[in-house]
Amino acid sequence: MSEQAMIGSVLVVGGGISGMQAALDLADSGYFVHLVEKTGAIGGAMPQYNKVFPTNDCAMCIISPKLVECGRHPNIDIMTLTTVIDINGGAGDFTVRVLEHPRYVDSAKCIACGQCSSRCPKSVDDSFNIFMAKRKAIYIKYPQAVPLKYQIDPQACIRLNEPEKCGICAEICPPGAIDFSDRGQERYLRVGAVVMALGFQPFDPGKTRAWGYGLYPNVVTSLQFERFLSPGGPTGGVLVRPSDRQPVQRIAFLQCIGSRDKNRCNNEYCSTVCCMYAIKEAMTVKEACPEVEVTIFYLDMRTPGKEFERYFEQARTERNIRFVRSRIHGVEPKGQKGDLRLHYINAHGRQVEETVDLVVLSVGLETPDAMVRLAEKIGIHMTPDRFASISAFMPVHTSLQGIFTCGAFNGPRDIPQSVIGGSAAAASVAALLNPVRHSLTRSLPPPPEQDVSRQEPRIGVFVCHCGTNIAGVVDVEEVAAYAATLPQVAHVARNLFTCSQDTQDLMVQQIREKRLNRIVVAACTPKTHEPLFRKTLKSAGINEYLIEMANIRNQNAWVHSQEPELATAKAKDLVRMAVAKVSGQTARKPLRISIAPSVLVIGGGVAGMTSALNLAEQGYQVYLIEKTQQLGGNALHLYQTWSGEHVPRFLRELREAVQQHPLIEVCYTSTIVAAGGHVGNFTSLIRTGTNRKRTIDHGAVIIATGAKRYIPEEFEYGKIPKVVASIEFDKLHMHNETRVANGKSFVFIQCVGSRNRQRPYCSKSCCTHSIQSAIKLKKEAPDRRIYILYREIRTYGQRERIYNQAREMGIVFINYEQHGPPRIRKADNNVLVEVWDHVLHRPLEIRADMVILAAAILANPEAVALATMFKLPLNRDGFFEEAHAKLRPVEFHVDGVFVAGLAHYPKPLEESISQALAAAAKAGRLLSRKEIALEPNIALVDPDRCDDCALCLGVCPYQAIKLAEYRDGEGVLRKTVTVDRILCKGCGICQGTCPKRGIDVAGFTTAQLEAQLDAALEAAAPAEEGRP
Amino acid sequence: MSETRRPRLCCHWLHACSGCELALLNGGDLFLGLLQLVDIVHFPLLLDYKYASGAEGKPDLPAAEIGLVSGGVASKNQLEVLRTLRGQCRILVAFGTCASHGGIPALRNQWTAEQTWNTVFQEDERSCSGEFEYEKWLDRVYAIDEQVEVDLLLPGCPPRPETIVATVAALAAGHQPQLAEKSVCEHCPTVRTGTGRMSVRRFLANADYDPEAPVDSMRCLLEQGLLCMGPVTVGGCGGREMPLCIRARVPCRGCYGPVRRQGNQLLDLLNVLASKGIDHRAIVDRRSLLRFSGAHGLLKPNIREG
Amino acid sequence: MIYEAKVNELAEEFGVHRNTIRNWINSGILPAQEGPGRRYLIQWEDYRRLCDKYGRQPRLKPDSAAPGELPAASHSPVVPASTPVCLGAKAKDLDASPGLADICLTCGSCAGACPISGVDELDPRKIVRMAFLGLEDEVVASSWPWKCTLCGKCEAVCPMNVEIVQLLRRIRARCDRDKVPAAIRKGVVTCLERGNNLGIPKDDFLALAREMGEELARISCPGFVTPIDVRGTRLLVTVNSKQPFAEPDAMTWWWKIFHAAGESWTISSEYWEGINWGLHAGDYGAMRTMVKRIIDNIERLNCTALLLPECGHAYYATRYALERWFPESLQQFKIYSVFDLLLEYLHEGRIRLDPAGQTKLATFHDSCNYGRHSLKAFGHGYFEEARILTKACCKRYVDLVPDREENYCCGAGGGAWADPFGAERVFHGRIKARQISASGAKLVVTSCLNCRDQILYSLNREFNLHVEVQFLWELVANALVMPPAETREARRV
Amino acid sequence: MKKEPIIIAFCCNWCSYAAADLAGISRLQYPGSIRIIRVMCSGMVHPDLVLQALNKGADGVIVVGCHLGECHYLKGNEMALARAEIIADTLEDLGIAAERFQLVWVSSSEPERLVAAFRAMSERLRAGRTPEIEAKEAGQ
Repeated sequence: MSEQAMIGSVLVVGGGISGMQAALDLADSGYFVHLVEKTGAIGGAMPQYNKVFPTNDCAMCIISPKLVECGRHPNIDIMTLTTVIDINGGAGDFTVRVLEHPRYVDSAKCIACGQCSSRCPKSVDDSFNIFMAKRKAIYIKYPQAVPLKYQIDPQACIRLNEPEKCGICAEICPPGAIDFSDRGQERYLRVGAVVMALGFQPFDPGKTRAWGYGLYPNVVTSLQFERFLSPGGPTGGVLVRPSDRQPVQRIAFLQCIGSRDKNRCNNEYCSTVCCMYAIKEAMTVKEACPEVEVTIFYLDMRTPGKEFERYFEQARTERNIRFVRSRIHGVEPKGQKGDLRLHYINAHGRQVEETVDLVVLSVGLETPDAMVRLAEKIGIHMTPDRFASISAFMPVHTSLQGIFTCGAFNGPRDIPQSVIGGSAAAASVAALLNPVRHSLTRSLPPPPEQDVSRQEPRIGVFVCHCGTNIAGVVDVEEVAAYAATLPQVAHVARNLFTCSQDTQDLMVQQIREKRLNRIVVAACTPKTHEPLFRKTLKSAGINEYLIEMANIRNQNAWVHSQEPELATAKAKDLVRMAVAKVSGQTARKPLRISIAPSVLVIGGGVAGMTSALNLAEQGYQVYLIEKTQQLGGNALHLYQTWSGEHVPRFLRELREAVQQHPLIEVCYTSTIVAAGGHVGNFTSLIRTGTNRKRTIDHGAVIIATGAKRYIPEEFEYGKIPKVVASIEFDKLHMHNETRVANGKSFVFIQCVGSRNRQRPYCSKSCCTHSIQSAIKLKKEAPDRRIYILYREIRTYGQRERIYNQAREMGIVFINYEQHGPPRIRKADNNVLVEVWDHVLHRPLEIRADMVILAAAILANPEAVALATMFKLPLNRDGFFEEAHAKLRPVEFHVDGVFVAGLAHYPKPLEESISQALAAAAKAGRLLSRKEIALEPNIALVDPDRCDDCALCLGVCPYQAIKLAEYRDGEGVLRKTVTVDRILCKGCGICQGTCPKRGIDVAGFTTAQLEAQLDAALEAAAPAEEGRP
Repeated sequence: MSETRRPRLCCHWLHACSGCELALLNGGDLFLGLLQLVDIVHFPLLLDYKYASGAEGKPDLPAAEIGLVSGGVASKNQLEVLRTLRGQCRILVAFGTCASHGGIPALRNQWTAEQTWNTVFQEDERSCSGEFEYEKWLDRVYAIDEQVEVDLLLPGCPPRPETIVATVAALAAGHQPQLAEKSVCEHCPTVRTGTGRMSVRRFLANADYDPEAPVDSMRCLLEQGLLCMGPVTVGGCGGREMPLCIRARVPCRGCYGPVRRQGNQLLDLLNVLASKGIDHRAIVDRRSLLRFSGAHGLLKPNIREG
Repeated sequence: MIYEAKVNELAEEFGVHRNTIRNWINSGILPAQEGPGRRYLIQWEDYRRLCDKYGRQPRLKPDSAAPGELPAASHSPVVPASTPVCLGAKAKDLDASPGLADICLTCGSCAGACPISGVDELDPRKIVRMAFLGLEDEVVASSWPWKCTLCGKCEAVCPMNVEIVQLLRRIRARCDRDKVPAAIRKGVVTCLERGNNLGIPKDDFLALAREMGEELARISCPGFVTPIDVRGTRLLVTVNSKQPFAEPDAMTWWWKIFHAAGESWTISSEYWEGINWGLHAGDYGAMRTMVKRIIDNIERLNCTALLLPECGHAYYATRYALERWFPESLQQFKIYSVFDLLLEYLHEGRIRLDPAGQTKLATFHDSCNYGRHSLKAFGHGYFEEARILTKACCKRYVDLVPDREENYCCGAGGGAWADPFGAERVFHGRIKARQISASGAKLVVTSCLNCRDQILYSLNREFNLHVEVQFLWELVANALVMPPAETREARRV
Repeated sequence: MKKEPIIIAFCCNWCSYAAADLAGISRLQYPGSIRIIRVMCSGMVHPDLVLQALNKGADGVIVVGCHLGECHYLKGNEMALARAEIIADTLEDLGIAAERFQLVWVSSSEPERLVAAFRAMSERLRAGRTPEIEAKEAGQ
């Protein structure tokens, strides 16, 4: 296809977190996005969750700003209630036929006042709450939905089923938005590429009676349980038994419901996320009610992700959650009162019968049939597990060129992997459509900002009900009335959900009408929602920084939920403090800086090369820094991916592509010795192999420095030559060395150096790796006896297939968790391995020709130096710590620096490649803008107070403060303290040091903190003296 | 009262050493010039004027437009005089560091009045014996703004003569006096880089400098590790010129009191040291950093020692 | 240490009835002395042995054991634990197909589902594991294959579809014949030698059949004559030798139904036995021979359909053998299950049922062979049919929980009723007994002779159930509305 | 009945402020007289602010930062630690009970730890170890 004919817009199918991420990255990278969502609002499954693991953030809170961002983006066209019928054409120019189903409510007119819903006479089970609560026939999917427009459920609506009847909503709708004649329509979209983020559905355990789902009310799915735990859920977050609303005392989680099962369903794969979400839900319960007994019945706890193992350990040791390794065959009722009986065999082979109040079925993920059909119709290849068939080397490419996939449609995965996938798909699209970047995007200039610096503060206070989250505890009317009495407060309003789209519009209107110039939002936490409100201020034409949030939800209503009077009084205090602070708020201008259109990629492994190649394809200059003499990194030791793809061939092709690309300059035997600058304009000093130094200017950095392998100290490694580490074994195996070639008996030992006290993390890829090696050995000679000694087999996702395959081939798996690690000793010509069997509880003895140790993956020790240079954090295990484990998995708090591959955490090749593409997407998104605006949350010098004593210079961790010389009016040479606006990160250490209040972080000036303090202590009686 | 009448100046001392008054006199010609601008109605150093008790046993002090009060308040009698002065003067100026922040006498706030009494007047062999009528002490030494409302602080130990005269002149003319608001560092010409050695040298240690070279080539004394109080002390000792101690190449002792009126020289300096990673416990007798500003409750008897 | 307990506490602990505990005490399984306050004094060791025997986690521990610490798992019955098992020393051959053991995840679902896992160390997961690790000799030598009732609950819950029942049948087949429980072994031999399991002579049987027919004609079915060796009839019906031997009246329930439905049927004078203990003994040769005899009868008598009433396993074994060894004969005649036939009568209006006479709360117990096994082997389990028929005969009906595929075995399947492991059989049945009591049913209907006998004669007594147990066809026969004679005649033509 | 002690908590934006949010999400409960002032870093808090709070009527002040080595700004919490020492010494000089000030490390994922610190300080202060009592005790 010629470049001229390509279309600069993209279709993203699926409005879940993965699709949203793809849409945002693409829209910010210069492509117009049609975001198609089959339900009435975007968000996917995440809004239904209570919290996310392992950060325990509130799910709604972290996704809400992204929802609004999608909703507001000028280059994202959200099409809800829309399904894709067909896709024709080819990469660069597709024609997509979509069907917009009728909403029966005119989105342009609906003001989401909710009167329709409150008057609608028809109640139906609410699918958002998994049928545990009711909603009306005219409804919004959830209170923070984007777009916040009502929709009519045509199955439930009385009028739509019986013309002449009802129609109340149409009669009372203030803007007359109801349209019963809405027929929906087919539309054709022309796009250059398609991203399929079709998502998943939870497994329906009601398909079999065994678990009692649908039969006994106290058997719920994990998703229902999320709703029970959620403050917005059917019980308002209070945990009670569905049968009798009595408190819950004993809970059992049953794992692998609808996963790893080819009997009761046909889902052989592992759903990847259930172990972690079960732990999360269990911890949530234990946090709220430590006396509740919680047991998780499992087969293998699969917690291979970053910080997951610690989470698991914390659950077990600190939270007293009981983990029982036994899969529960079924649930039976006990008595008439709703109790449930579980019968199982414990680790010792004894029968145990337990009674619990509540059984939570940890249901797996599967692709909805409709999505499978769509994929088939379009011609996308699917795996036997009914997920999109992808290559590990191209983890977001479908079998059709120009059509990409991400999220759980690519196989069961958690939120960060879905977010990474969304970004990775965006990067791949951006590379494809680079010639037509910016051809269809539009930019809407914000309204002109009025100068309020000389105006007296006119403060607007917006008190949020947050549904019942705040209003259920705090008397919001009283708080609002009180706010009106505070000095300088010119306007007070109350809103059901201040963060909803319609309230934002209302705020804009009120700011303009009442000429407000300072805003206080008394709602939730600024950490998640301030950026949202800042945009609102911007659209209202006042400076976005003239806002302060009073955190009356997280830090008030929720922590004093039993003391409404106290909470109301405290809410008033918090509002008073916010008002006091905001009146000292000043307008700030973001700093605009131009961007160097080049990227420094550190590390020439697969992750680094993938990022480099994608960015070069996106048209950016790339400097790829490799410390050795060849590209390839750890992948040089790999033979095949879990799905059997040949790594050396892929590596050779990737290497050639990188070396041949005109925009990539590879610096071999090079290391970074110093780095300076900031987002958009970094300057790094490279030392090359010839010990020459060279300076490179670049706009962004991708860190892909890989990891190291653990050299075992256990299992007689290094003492018995037949005991080797897996990477060594692979080499021997590849060359068919005699020890391997003649070997008849092989023992693999898992978790060598991982998941112990020293390294409490899982190295993630070793189970898969050992099983692959074992299968290969067995295939070569079926009479070989192969044993894998493990603690937990963690073949997550569709990798479970190779675990099943290995067992079918007769490979023996022995769990050594219960009886302790195996003992190794030399015996004649081979190695004697002693281990106890976990089922028979008897000692086993294996004469092995070789023992292969699955050694841990360690953080690269060189990361420390790099972290210091770029001012990046490392986690406790020495891996780079991303900005947010869930939603910002490749970014840092330091702008312009991204991470990918093993430098972030041990992971298999396909995840490294995904992450590398995601990092490239983020870098590309940054560079696609000619200039960027930096947050002006920086220290400012008050010339009236600063006397250039220079005390602040040395304390600044970023060397952002300098003394500049100038001549004063009398020609005397003077010095003055200046702050580099780009280097400064706004920590305020200078502010804490200065004895004269000569330097303050904007938005947190000492005067403002003092004002807050005074407001907080207004009612407190001062000590008997004026000063102590 | 004729319209041409000059504003009256009342100058009184409380718990003071008369250094401030002498500084004014040291102004020489400047002082003489001042006489053209104000009528001095009360000035104990110049005029041996006894203020007898008035009608109701109150001190008999003349009314004035401008009152300069040096010294802090340490006795009941002084307090009574101060209150009278406040009543008689339209503008009351805390004259010198003692009046503004307690000054040297307030060092005794580290002990209770009783402890001081016993130490000085009972235990010390050199103390006078015999029967004397002592003034009745207050519990501690107060800055005058702790007891009455004060319109202006004119700190310094003593204040610079030029500044005193200029201040009175400005007040007499009805202007806002121009006083230093920034710290000693403002006019300190030493070389500062923002970094420095991470230890504290003894206060008496000499600074490193080339005696031949001008001061502006000398390294900042604090950065040299000398406990210079410049950054936490309000400037003015050198006028718009180099601070006096720096001129002598010794560290600032903090005699003008805190740079912010509410500031705490001890806390601020320790904070600076702490921020720079210096162990503040290396300082012997940290409380001596409040040697000029021990009023306002910043120095208190150490109850643990007591 | 002495463990002091009341009978009901022990019953609660072991999930059995007080009677069972008393039986254990009386029989010496649980040595105990009567103590004060109706308590029994039990030596800790005896208590622990009992726990071991029934695979229960001891509720109490001796003071010396640290709290929460589990006592070490007791030893394998065959090889002492200290001797390591040498893996790979001997090639395994029991699990030729991976589906029999290799694909096991060792998840424990099967063991959790098995009502007697842990009893004498029996544990389906362990058996699978031992087969997998090449320890089949130990399994074969153990008593496990005979304590297991082959109920298939384990297999039904296995996420990997490990064919555990098939594996156990193979293990049974492997056993030395002298290890096969005597009753089963003898039954097979007798059947092969003398035509039926109990060796009833032909003349005795024919005379009895005739007599019973005459009596039936007299009481309720005027004109009834027992059809023996009637050629050209539609249906060949087999007989369970236990009935002519022990309760001949029971045969006539079916005869009454046939009479009412106007069925054209016959019994063979030779090889009339329906029981096929070749299945239980793991003796496939015997199983084949017995089925071949039935085929010969059909061919000889020129019938077009076959019914094996009375017992779940007979239908299963015969149909299984037909499909496996004689698929061509299934082209020639149809094999009916009792449900198919009764439902056919009902739907075609050949019989009419009146539930008015049966007012007890009834429930249906699914036999493993008609249920789970048929579902797995033939793709259809007889669940709904049984309920339609039962409800047609009873006014009040309640389901057991769980039932259908998830139903618990009565405890006597797989030949266990005839085996010498009575205590285990009763223990196995404790869950069935609990299910029945929990349902509140007073009438248990079943379609298998074993199930009926176990519930009626064993569980009823052991667990004080006080329930009536009827065969499904007994229930139908009792609810029959007998049509006028001419209707029957008309239909027969 | 004793009044709930008023406590000012200077919470770092990156750790304890987030932990305080999480405490809400987890519905942990703590005394209602604690007032959180959000700062960007514990290193932002000038000791003077702590003293001011105590002077202006707060019964206690708590500064909460990230665990050492986990500072979002590399070393701000080390500053806070150094400052805490001088604050402690100053309180001693002023005869103010040491319990009235505390520096605590809490990560963003440790709401329980934060709440425990809040509760502990509140209980300590409520137990009445006010400076006045302290003075009396010392005097005896």
